[in-house]
Amino acid sequence: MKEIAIVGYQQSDCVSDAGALNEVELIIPVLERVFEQVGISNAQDVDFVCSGSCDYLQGAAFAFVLGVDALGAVPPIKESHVEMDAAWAFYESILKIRMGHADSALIYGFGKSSPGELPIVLSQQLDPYYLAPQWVDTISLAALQARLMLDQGKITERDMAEVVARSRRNALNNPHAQLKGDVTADEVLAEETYLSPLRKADICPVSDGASAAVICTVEKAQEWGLPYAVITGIDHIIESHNPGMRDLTDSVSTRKAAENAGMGEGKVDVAEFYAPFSHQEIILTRALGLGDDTSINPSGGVLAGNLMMASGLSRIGEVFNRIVRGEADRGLAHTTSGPCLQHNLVAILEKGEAA
Amino acid sequence: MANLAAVVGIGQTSYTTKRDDVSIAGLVREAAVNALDDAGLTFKDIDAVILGKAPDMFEGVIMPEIYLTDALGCNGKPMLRVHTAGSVGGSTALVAASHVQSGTFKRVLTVAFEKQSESNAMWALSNPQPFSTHLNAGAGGYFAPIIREYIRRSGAPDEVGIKVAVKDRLHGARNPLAHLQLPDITMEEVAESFMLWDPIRYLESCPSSDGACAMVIANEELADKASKRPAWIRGVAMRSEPTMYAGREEVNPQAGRDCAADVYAQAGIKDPRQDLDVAEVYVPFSWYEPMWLENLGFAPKGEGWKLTMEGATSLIDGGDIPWNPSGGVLSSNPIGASGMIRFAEAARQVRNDAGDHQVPGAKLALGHAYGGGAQFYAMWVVGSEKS
Amino acid sequence: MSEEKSMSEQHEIITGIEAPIYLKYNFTAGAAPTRFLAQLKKGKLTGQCRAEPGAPVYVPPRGSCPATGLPTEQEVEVSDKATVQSFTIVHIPIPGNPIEPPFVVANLVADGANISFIHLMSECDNAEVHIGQRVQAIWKPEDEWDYAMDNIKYFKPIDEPDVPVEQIGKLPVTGLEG
Amino acid sequence: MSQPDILNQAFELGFTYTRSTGPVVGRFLTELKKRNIVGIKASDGRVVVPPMEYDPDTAEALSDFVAVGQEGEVVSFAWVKHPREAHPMDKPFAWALIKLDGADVPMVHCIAAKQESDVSTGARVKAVWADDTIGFITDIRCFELVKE
Repeated sequence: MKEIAIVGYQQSDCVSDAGALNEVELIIPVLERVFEQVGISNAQDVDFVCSGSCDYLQGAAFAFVLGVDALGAVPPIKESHVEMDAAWAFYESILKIRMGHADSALIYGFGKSSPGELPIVLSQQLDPYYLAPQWVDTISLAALQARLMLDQGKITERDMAEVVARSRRNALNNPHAQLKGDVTADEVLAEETYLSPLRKADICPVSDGASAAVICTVEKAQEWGLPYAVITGIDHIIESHNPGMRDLTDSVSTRKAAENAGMGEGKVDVAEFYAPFSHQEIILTRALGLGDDTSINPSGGVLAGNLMMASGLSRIGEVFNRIVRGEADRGLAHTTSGPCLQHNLVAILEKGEAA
Repeated sequence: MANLAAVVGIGQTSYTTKRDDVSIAGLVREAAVNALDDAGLTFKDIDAVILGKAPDMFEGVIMPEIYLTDALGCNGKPMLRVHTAGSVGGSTALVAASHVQSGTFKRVLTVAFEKQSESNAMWALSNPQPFSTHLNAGAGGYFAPIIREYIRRSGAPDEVGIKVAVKDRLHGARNPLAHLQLPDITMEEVAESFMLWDPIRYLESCPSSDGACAMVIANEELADKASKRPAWIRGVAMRSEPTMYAGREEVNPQAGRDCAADVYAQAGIKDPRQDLDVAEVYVPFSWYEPMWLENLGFAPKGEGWKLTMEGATSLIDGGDIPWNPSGGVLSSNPIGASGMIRFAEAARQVRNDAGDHQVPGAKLALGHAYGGGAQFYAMWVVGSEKS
Repeated sequence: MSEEKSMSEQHEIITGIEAPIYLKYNFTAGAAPTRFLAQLKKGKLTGQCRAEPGAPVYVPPRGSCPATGLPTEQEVEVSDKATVQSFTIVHIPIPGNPIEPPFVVANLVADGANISFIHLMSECDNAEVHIGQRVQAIWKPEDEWDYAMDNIKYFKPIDEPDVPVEQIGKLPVTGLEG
Repeated sequence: MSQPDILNQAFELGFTYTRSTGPVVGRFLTELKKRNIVGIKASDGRVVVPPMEYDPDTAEALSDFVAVGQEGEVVSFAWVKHPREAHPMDKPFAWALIKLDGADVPMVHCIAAKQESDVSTGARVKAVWADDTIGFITDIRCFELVKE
C-alpha cells in the first residue's frame, strides 16, 4: 500500500465569535496559508478535495456549498464532503489516494458555532424519539459520564482540574488558543461547579474557525521537497448510540482503533486527543495505556479552543507540526463525534525519511 | 490502480409519500437487510458502513449516523457519513466503493435515505435567512430559468418535456418499487397539469418520497464467490464547481462534461450511446433528460431532445439507449437516496436482475447523480464483466 | 379479553409523534455581504471584484471570486438597470413570502456586473417577459431603506432595445449604448 | 480596508416534524400514554428501557417487551444549576441515568429536586406523570426522589 504523508497544516485562531466573517471568509485565509506552505496556487494543484462541516452549527442547509467558493474550483475539481469533523474527510482522502485516484489531497473543516446555542443544537443529534425531544444537551451527558467515574473512584475532581491546568499552561505556547494561562489545579478547584460535577473550566469553549491540511504520497512529498510526517495507520470505530449500553468510563472503540492503526508498534511521543471535557482526556489516555513518556495535548487540546468540525483535523495537524519541528518522532491524533465519545478515530503519524 | 470491486447485493424499500409504519431507523434498516439478503450475507459479514443523505434539516436529526449505528449493525465498526447535496446518494456509493477499491476493506454496506414526510422539503430548501432575498421557491424555481435557456438555445418543442414525463412514468409502472404508478398517463394529461414554475409543469416534476437504498460492495475475491452475479465497478468519477461564477455554463455545466469524460475513460467508453446499454440518470425535472443527453455526450449539443422524441431513450419503444428504465427520479424521489438508486438500478441492469424493467442483455450501464445548483456530480459505470 | 376492549386498545396505539424543533440563531451577514448591504441602505447597488483589471464583478458579493477562490476586495458601483438572463413564472406560493402567484422571478444581470441575481419583475405582462429584455429597479421610498435587497421592490421593463444573448452579463456600467 | 460593521439579526430555524414511530418505539409510547413503562429484552437477556429497536451487539431486531417498574435507582446524575430555555424545567434540576426496577440498562431522564445535595447516586426515584399523557417521552414529566 502507498505511503501517505502530511505536508501542510494551517488553522485559524480559535475565537469565541468570528463576527462578520461568513463561511467562505473564514476558510479563505486558512487555505491561502496552507497553499503557501505547500507551494501551490489553489485546489487545482491537488488531485482531490474533501471537507467537513455541519449545517446546523450556523443554521443553514448546504453550508458546505459556500466552501467550494474558496477553492478556485474552475475548471471543476474532484471534491467531496462529509457532514462530520474534517478528520473523516482526511480519512476519505486517504482512501482516495490508496485507490490510486489521487496523489495529493486538500482537506478542510470549518464551523461557525457562535450563532446558535451549541450544546442545545447538538442535543438534536441524539435519538429523535427518546433523547432529542428531552433536549438533553451535550454538556449534561458528559457530566453524567464524569459522575460515573467519580463515583467509581476512577478519577477525582483534582485529576480533572489538573487536566484543565495543564491545558491552559500548554496553550500558552499555542498562538491559536482561545483559553490559556498559568493556572493551577487549586485555582480550578476553587471555582464553583457549573453543571455539577463539571466546572466551566472542564468544558471546552465554543469557537469559530477553520483548519486545513494537505496530504500526498511520500513520493510526491519528496518531489515537492517538503518536510512531512507519514500517516502509518488510521482507523475509526463507532459504538452503540445508547449511553446506557456502553461503559462510559472507558473508550473501547478508541483502544481498538488505535490497535488497528498500529499504535503498539512503537513509542508514542505525543498524543493529541479530541477531549471536549477534562475527564474524557483521562478516559482516552487510560484506554490507550499511555504513560509519562507521552506528551498529552501539548497544544492545550480542545479545552483551549474547539473548532467544531475542524478540531479533529487540528489534532492531526498539531501532531504533524511537532513531528516536522523535530519535537517528536511519532505521535497519535484522536478525533471524536457524538455524545460521550461514541465515535472515535485514531491516526498514527511518524517522522518521514529525509528525501 | 484501484482494486477491483463489485456490487454483490442491492436492497431498496418501496418508495411512497409517507412510510408511516416505520421509524427512521426502520426505514434505513429495511433497505440494508434487503441488500444483505440479496447478497446472502448478514451484518456480521460487513466491515464498515457508509451512510448518505441530503440535509439533516429534512428530518431534523443532526448527523443521523450517530443514532443509526445500532440499526445498521455498526457498533464496533467504522461509520462514515457523506453529504454532497442532491448528488449525495451517488457520492456515497463512490465513497463506499473507495473503501474496497483502496484495498482497505473487503466488504462494506452503503445506505442512503430520506424520510421527507417528516418535514417539508420546500421549507428545508428555502428556509429564509436574514439579509437575503427569499425568492428561491425550492429547486424548481432555481432550475426553471436554466431550462428556459436550454429551450431557447436548442429550439426544442414544448412536447419534449412532456414526452420525458410520460416515458419515465411508463417505465416506473414496470417497477413495483416506484412511487408514482401511472400506467395510463398520457401526453395530454401532462400538458394540462398545473404549471408550477413556468416552463415546469406539475407532472414534469419529481414527487417527494420516503425511501432508502442500500448496496453491499465487495472486493474481487469475495465478489467472485458471490451467490448472485456481481456488477463490476468499471469507472468512478466525481466533479464539483462553484455554484455561481461569472461565465458559468449553467445549461451544460463543465463539471458534468468532465465527470462523464473521466468515467468513460476508465471504462473504455468512446461513444456512450453506442457502448453503454442503459443509463440511470438523475432527471428530477423532465427537461433535464435532453439537457443531460448532451452534457453526457449521448447527443451533440442542441440535439439531445431529438433522441428523446425519436424514442431512443424509451425501453417500451425499444429505444437503443434506454434512460431510467426504473422510472427514474421523476417516478420516485427520496432526495438523499435518489442518487444511490440510480447507481443501484444501473447495477441491477448489468446483473440482469431488473425484473420487468430489465433492458434485455444489458452489459454496461451508467449511474449518474447531480446536486446543488447542478455543480456537484457523481457517476459510475458498472458492467457484467470485469473488463 | 373482550372484542370491545381490544378495539379500544387498538385505537390508542401510537404510531406517530409531533416533534417540534425550533432553534434560535443570531445570524451574522458576512463581511462582503455587509459592505454590499451598507451601500444598499444608501440606495446604491454595488458589486465586488478582485483588485485586478478586468476581474469579474459579483452582485451580490459573497466574499470570494468563486472561480479563483480569491477574496473580492474591490467595490464597484453598478447600474440599477439590468438585463433578463432568464426567468420563471412562479405559480405556487413561496413559504413565508407574501407575494401572490403568479409572479415573475428573473435572473437579472445589472449593467457593470458579470453575474445574475434573482429578483421579482413587476409592472409587466408576464407573457411578454423574455430573455435579453431590459429592466430597471423600482426602489422603495428612501425612508424605508434598510440593509436589504428588498429596498428594490422589483424590476420593471424599460424601453431599451433587447441585449443580444452573447452580450448578456458583459455590459459595462453604462449599458448597451455606452 | 476598514473592518465593516457587523450586521446581526436573530432568526429561528424551526419545524414541527411529524415522525412515524414504527412498532417498537410506538409500543413504548403507547404504554407511556397508559402510564406504564415497558422495556425490551436484548439478545443477551438484559432489559433495555426505553426499548431499542435493534440489538447493539447482534444487530438483531428486538421484539420481546417486558413491563418494568415506575421506580428505580439513580446510576449517575448531573446537576443543572442554570437551566437552558429548551430544558424541561426552569428551576435547577438533575439529568440522570436511572435504572428502573426490572430493567438492566439505565435510561436518561430528569429529576426534580430542590437542591443538588438532595440527589445522590443510588437514590431511589419514581416517575411523575404529566397531567395529560399523549404518547411522548415527556409523558414522564420527571422523576422525583422517593422518601425513605
